[in-house]
Amino acid sequence: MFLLPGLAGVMLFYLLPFLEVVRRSFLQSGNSAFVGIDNYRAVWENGAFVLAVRNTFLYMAVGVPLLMGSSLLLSLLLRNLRLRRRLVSAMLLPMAVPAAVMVLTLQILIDRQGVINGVLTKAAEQIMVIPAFEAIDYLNTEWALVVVVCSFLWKNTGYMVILWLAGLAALPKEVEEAAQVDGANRWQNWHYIIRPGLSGSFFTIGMLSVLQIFKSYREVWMVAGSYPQEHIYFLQHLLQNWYLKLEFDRMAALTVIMSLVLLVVCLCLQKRLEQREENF
Amino acid sequence: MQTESKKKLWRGFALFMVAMLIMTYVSRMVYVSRMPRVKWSNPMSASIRNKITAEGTVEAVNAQAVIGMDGLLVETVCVAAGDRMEAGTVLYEVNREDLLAQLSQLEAQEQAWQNQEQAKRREAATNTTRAQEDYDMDVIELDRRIAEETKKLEELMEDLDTHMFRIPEEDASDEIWIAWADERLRFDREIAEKKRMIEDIQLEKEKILRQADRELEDARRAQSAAESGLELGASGISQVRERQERIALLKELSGNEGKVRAKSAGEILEVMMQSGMRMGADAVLRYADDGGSRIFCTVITQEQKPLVHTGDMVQLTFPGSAEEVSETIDSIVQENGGYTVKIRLEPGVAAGRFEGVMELNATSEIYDFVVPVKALRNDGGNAIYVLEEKEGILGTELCVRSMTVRLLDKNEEYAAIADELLTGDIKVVTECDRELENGMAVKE
Amino acid sequence: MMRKGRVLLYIMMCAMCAALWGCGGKEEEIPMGRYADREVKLPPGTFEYMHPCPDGSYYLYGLDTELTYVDVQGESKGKDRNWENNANIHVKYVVGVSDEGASVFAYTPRFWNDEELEALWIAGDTRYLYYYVDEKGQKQALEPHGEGYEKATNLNTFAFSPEGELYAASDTAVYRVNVENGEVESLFATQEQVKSIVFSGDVMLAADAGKAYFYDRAEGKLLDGNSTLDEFLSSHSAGGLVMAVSDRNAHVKIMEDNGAGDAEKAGAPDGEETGASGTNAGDDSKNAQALYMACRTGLYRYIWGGSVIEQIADGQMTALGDTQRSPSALQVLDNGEFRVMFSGNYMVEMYYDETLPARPSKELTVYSLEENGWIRYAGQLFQKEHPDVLVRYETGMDGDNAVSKEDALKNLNTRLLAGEAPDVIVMDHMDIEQYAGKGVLRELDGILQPYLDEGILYRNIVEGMRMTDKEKIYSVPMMVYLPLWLGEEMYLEGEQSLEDIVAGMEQARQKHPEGAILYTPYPKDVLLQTIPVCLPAWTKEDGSLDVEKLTAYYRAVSRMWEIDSAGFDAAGREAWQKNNMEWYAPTDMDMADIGSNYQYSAQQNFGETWLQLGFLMTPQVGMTGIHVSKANMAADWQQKELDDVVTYGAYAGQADNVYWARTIVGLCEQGKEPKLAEEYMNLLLSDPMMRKWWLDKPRNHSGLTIRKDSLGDILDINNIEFGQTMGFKDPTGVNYPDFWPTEEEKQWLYQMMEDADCCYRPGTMLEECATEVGVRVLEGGLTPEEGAREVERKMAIEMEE
Amino acid sequence: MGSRATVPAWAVQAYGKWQKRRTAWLATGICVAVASLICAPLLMIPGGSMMDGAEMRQILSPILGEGKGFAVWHLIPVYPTIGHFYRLLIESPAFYHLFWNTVGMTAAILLGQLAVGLPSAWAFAAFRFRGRDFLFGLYVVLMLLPFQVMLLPQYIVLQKLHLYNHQTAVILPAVFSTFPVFIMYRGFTQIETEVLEAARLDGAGELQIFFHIGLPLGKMGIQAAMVLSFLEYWNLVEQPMAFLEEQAAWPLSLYLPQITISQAGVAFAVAVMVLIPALFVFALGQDALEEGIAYIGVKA
Repeated sequence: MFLLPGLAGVMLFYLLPFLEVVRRSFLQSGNSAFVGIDNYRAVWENGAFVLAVRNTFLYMAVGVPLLMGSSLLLSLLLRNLRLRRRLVSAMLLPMAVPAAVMVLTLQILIDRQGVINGVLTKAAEQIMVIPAFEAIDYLNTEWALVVVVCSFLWKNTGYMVILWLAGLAALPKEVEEAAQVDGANRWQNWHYIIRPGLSGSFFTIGMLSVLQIFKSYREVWMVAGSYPQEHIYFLQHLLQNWYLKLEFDRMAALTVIMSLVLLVVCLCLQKRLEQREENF
Repeated sequence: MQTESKKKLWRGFALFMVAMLIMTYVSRMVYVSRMPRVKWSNPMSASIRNKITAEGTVEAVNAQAVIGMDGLLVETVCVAAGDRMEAGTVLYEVNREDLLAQLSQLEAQEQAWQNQEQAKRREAATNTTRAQEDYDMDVIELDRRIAEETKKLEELMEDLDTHMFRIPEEDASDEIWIAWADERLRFDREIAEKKRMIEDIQLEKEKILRQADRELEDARRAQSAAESGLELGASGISQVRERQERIALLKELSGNEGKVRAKSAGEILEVMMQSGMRMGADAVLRYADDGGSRIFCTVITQEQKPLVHTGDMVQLTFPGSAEEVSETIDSIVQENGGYTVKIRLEPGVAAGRFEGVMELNATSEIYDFVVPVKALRNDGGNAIYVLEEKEGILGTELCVRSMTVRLLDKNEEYAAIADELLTGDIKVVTECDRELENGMAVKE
Repeated sequence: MMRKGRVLLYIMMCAMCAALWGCGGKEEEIPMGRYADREVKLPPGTFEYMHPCPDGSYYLYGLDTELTYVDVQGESKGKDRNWENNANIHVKYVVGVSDEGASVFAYTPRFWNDEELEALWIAGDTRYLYYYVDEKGQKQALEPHGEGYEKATNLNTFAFSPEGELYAASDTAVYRVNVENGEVESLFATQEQVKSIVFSGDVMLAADAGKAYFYDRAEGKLLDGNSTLDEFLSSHSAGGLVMAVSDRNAHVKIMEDNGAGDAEKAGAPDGEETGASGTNAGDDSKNAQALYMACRTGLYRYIWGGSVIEQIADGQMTALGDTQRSPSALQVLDNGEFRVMFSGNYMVEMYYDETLPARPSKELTVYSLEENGWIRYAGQLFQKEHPDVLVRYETGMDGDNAVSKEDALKNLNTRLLAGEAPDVIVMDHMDIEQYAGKGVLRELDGILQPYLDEGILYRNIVEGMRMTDKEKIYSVPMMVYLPLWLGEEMYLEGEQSLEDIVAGMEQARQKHPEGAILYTPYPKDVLLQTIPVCLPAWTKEDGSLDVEKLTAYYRAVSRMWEIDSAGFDAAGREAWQKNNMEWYAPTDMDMADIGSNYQYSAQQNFGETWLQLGFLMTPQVGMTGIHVSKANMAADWQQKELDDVVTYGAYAGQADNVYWARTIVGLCEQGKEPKLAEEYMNLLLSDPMMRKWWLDKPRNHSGLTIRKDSLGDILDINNIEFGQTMGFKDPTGVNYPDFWPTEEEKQWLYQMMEDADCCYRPGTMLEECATEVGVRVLEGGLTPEEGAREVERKMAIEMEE
Repeated sequence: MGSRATVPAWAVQAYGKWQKRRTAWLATGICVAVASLICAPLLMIPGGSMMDGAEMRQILSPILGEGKGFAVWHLIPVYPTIGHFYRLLIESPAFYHLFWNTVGMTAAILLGQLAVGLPSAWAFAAFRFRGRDFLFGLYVVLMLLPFQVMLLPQYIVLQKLHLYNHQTAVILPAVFSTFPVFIMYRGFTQIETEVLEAARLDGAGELQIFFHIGLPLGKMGIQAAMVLSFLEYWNLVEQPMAFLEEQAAWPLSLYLPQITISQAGVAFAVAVMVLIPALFVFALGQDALEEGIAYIGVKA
């Protein structure tokens, strides 16, 4: 009853379109002929797909834990600070910056002749007395992924801190206090009280991190274009390029694969979490 | 503390939003006030009254010449081609010494000739008188003889009469009769003879008189010839005449101090002498007489051509004179890249003018789309701005769009344009209070 | 609870689906019924106006045509009440006719040369003369006079009331005119010239371009205005607006502007579809007192006192919308039909046809990534030629706000995939092979065949567009550019290959160790100038990248750049760039146009010798541009020791006979109006359209038309249309003819066109990639080999996809 | 235990306090450092917004491929100018138009999400029905689906609903987005099921429970969701670009979606103007968040 209005809208604007995607994944893009699983096969056998999946996984494998870890750490630190609000606001700011401006800022910083290289060169010359610091072409070398991850962290840390803080705030303070009174140390406190209390949030924030990874694509694209350095060629690039090439059929197939994977992961995670919660 | 800062925040936020709202209006106002204001009109269907102005030249149809004073030395030329001359304008001066020398020489010749002529005339007169005298004497002589014979005749007649009265009696003898008769016969013979004599004399008189008369006449003729100089022959006479005329001319000239003056008004077209030159008998100066007629010539461009037709009424003015005439175009001829228009002017018109300006008020055909010429711009082509509605960020706005058009015709005020897309209800921007650019938002 | 939830869920889903398809179903159905028109055959003569009589008969009259009566049966009874065609009359301006056939009109005397008239004309006094012909044909001069009437006033509009009274309007007032003695009585002042007058009972409604005036003839006073009508008039009067009432004798209360009941009554049909309310028009006209108005945008009905004016016929779909004509009279017939007279001897009857769809069923959509004036123009022209078709021209990337090309393409693809393909796509900067391969584009062989058979188009250019894998032509460029270089004869002459140019540059560098040779400070420019002639050679038969060729290319251009850079130090180049920065910086789409760059080439050249690579774009301006350029160079370079005469020629890169295709048009397979799209294509390929080639100047770069005769026309100096448009023929215009291409040059150009068979289409992935990497190669970041490999790597991903 | 006994109680206390304070200081230090690191690049924005075009061009010329060396950035412009702000705030009514569009759209979306997402989240949290897990998983997956894939089918749906090219085309899908449901759900799960059971046993209606227990307890989740949603939609680019053809309906994020160097100054100014309301929202949102937490604390 509470769900219905929302569900109706979700169906209309998300599920129905998604079903359309599923349908199209079995059709040929030009003439809508039924081609069975040809599209899936085409995706599976695609070299670019392999590359993109690898990159995306790498990105996620690096980005998500880093983001979650760093933001959790920060939120734990922030939790009882008086400056909390200001600091969190400050950390949130990158999210509010228009993408275009953010991209411009990034470009200024990380260009081969950009500010960072400039600073590093100068630092190398003056402080470390290393005569020739080779300027790094961040976007056109292996550094690209580092750059992408860094900017991802930069932009999303505040976001995640908010979520962690919300989760932390929901923890019953008395338990913690009681534990402290009982002389539990920091680690014990974390291990026995905070961590279990956050396990729900853990799932949420993990998912949202993945979501943010997907969303960070636009900036990557704006900085590096449709065909970036091969380490930052993600599934989104593939999708986008397929879209531009009218290969909606493959795109749909890829989406279905992706969502299936996601659904499975998601359900498993949820199951586990719930089991744990129940156990706890 | 907490609530207070919160209140402050809310207040700040509200303040910011209000400021944004106010600024919204401010920027709108600024935007609108900076928007060019335009006026527009629909293109009209109209004809264009085109004022075609062309400068041209005035040429005289026939030029006149001033004949040089043959053999005279030009001292100074006082005019140049293109000069205006009035009657009495000094055209040139001749060398007066030369002139006087020539004059005196001529006069001497004339004098000599006169003297000779007089002698001839006197002789002829004497001859005539003599012939007359001969004639008169012959007449007198013959008349006397005639009178003599006539007297004798009358005497004979009287004798006869008397004889007749002495007619014998009837019975007179035959001898008497015969004697009488014989007598009478003698008388008759004598009378007849006398009459014949008189006739002879009269014939002779006639003959003599005729001859005398002829002689007299000859003498007279000779005299008159002498007096009139007939005996010089045609060339001789003209020579004399010429000389006399020349003398008169030279005299007049010297009286004018050697200045040759124009006889009528006109303009000098060509001067063919220079000082120090001895003139021949040909023209030294050509001029257009004011009384003659002229032709106005001008060249119009290809664009003007369609508006100008033979027979069109044009206004002609001539710089420097107040004259203004209406004439019709006589001919339009295509000549190297342009069209030469010729207009023959009435005699006396445009006297003394070399340049003229033709003005033609040509009314074109009716064009479908005529806009004020202000609406026309040139940006590498002829274009107009048309008013359109544009969907922009601020919703529907009026904006101007540049439209390239063909220019068919224009005058100072209006321009006729053409383009496949033109329609009668297109809004053509005619006025704006600042420079427009394609796509610029404007207000009416 | 759970079960209930699930059932509900299913119900919801079903409902959603139903709603969705229901929605779709509704969308399909176009409401039927709208007003259509049929032309009325008019009696011989040239008629401009019509006077409707209440019984359905009407009078026709024109400026110089006799009054003709057409009775209810539609039979013309001409000339029974005629007026004298006075030889002394030059133009009859305005005429009014009464129901009985009395008429009044204004004229100007014929004698144009009459000095007096001329003087009047010059003085702006174009006063009309008037006369009146009564119903029996008795003519008498009418000399308006009276208080409040100035002699100089012109009466432009006349109307007889049902009783036969004559009303007239000048541009400042409305008068009542006594036809017997010409006495004029000023009734009320108006803001503008009243254009139409109608009578409804005692009330006379006079309308100018922005206001409606109601005058009570019985009371003799001006009544309150009506804001609804005023608003309508001010927005619809352009191009002529005519009015008629359904019943002239009914005295209605017009003024009740705020009558709530009326407003409601009139408001109801407003919300409905146009067609639906149109159905009622006939019935309503019998019982409701209404004012009808016809103008360009359509036929409107206003129920007296209401607050809405409803459109009952759309101008776009009837003869009313014809922009060449304007309505001059409207007659309301008893059967709900209307007669509309147009100036220009044209009359239609508008009738309600239930079988016609209410909206224009035909819509031709034209799409291009960037605004293209030529295509826009063609759309407008097409719409003018097909009044029933609405041409929508859509551009993906708007000039003001930079929607990126990818985003624009994404939106286009969305539409294509959703089955809402435009009918015509301008394929510039799009991947034609991709779209053709996906079956988006229609093959054009059939359409183009007649053109090719008759030799109208350059076959080689059209054939250059043949797709390799499908062996069909899917798109055709309307214009092309040809590669051209401009430089000193000593180093280069005639046709050149890229190697020759490099060699020429070496030579020049040896002779002049200092100064720039190439004509740009930007490495990107060098690429832009050379990639087009090389790019087509980089793809192997199987579609893969020919790395060797690419490496060779990078070697050649980096050598060029090296040679050029040897002439001055980095600081010099930087200074040059700084100089240029303000108003010239290369962008993706910018390209070196030899013809139009000449203005600043002279000022900006940095060294003693120079070379310019570019493309010939606008034929005559381009060619003349070269001449002007040559002249400028020669003049400007004298002090800089120009070695030899400046000359120019074609150049080839790794590919020969390259042409740069632009305004590439393709038709969509899925387009909704294939026939119209075909016609549109034919319009594009027609000579009149091609002659407008100069409209195609997104950045002032139009090309050489692929239609042979049009190209000839364009290069014809006497082409009056071009001359008039470009201002050549205008005395104030620039005097180009001095630099016009010579006959020899024209032939050379035609020959180049004949030879060009290798198509370069900008905007491919490969090009973007090669340019991006190329800049790095030229700047020394990469070696040519590395660069080529980098491109290969990126392209490999693309190929894989 | 014994060792502890040797230390006087006050010392232990003092040490504990000191340790606490030290930790606090340390934590503050770290957080401030991180926050400033995060904000550092943003400091370029105000500087950029007041930087003269020529200066910017000059210092960035290496990036533009027009010079050697490295780009630098002046945090405080050498030639500061308010020209960009003047151009933006005084001369560009379009900016305001889009600004209000954004404000309106964001507000509508947030309100809609509250109205729709809140009950959904509650439903997921408070009721256990069949398929709940699957449905929830679906929600998550739908949330994660990249927009590119959804673009086409959403377009078709919107087209069918006659919403295309209308602001609702952006608002409606956003309102029904599963993202806030997901976050708010997390907030509600903190509520112990026993509390609900107890309330139900007490005969409280579902609505009552929702309003009296759910809402107050889930408040921070709601707040977080709102702040995050705000962030999300305040700078929405892709949806409006795809669904809004008419420029008049665009949000501010499309004002300058791509920046050329000549526009950079104005773009920075736009960024500043965009950041200001965002700051307010953060502060106010957090305020509310605090309050909510405090409220919960009191209740609990």
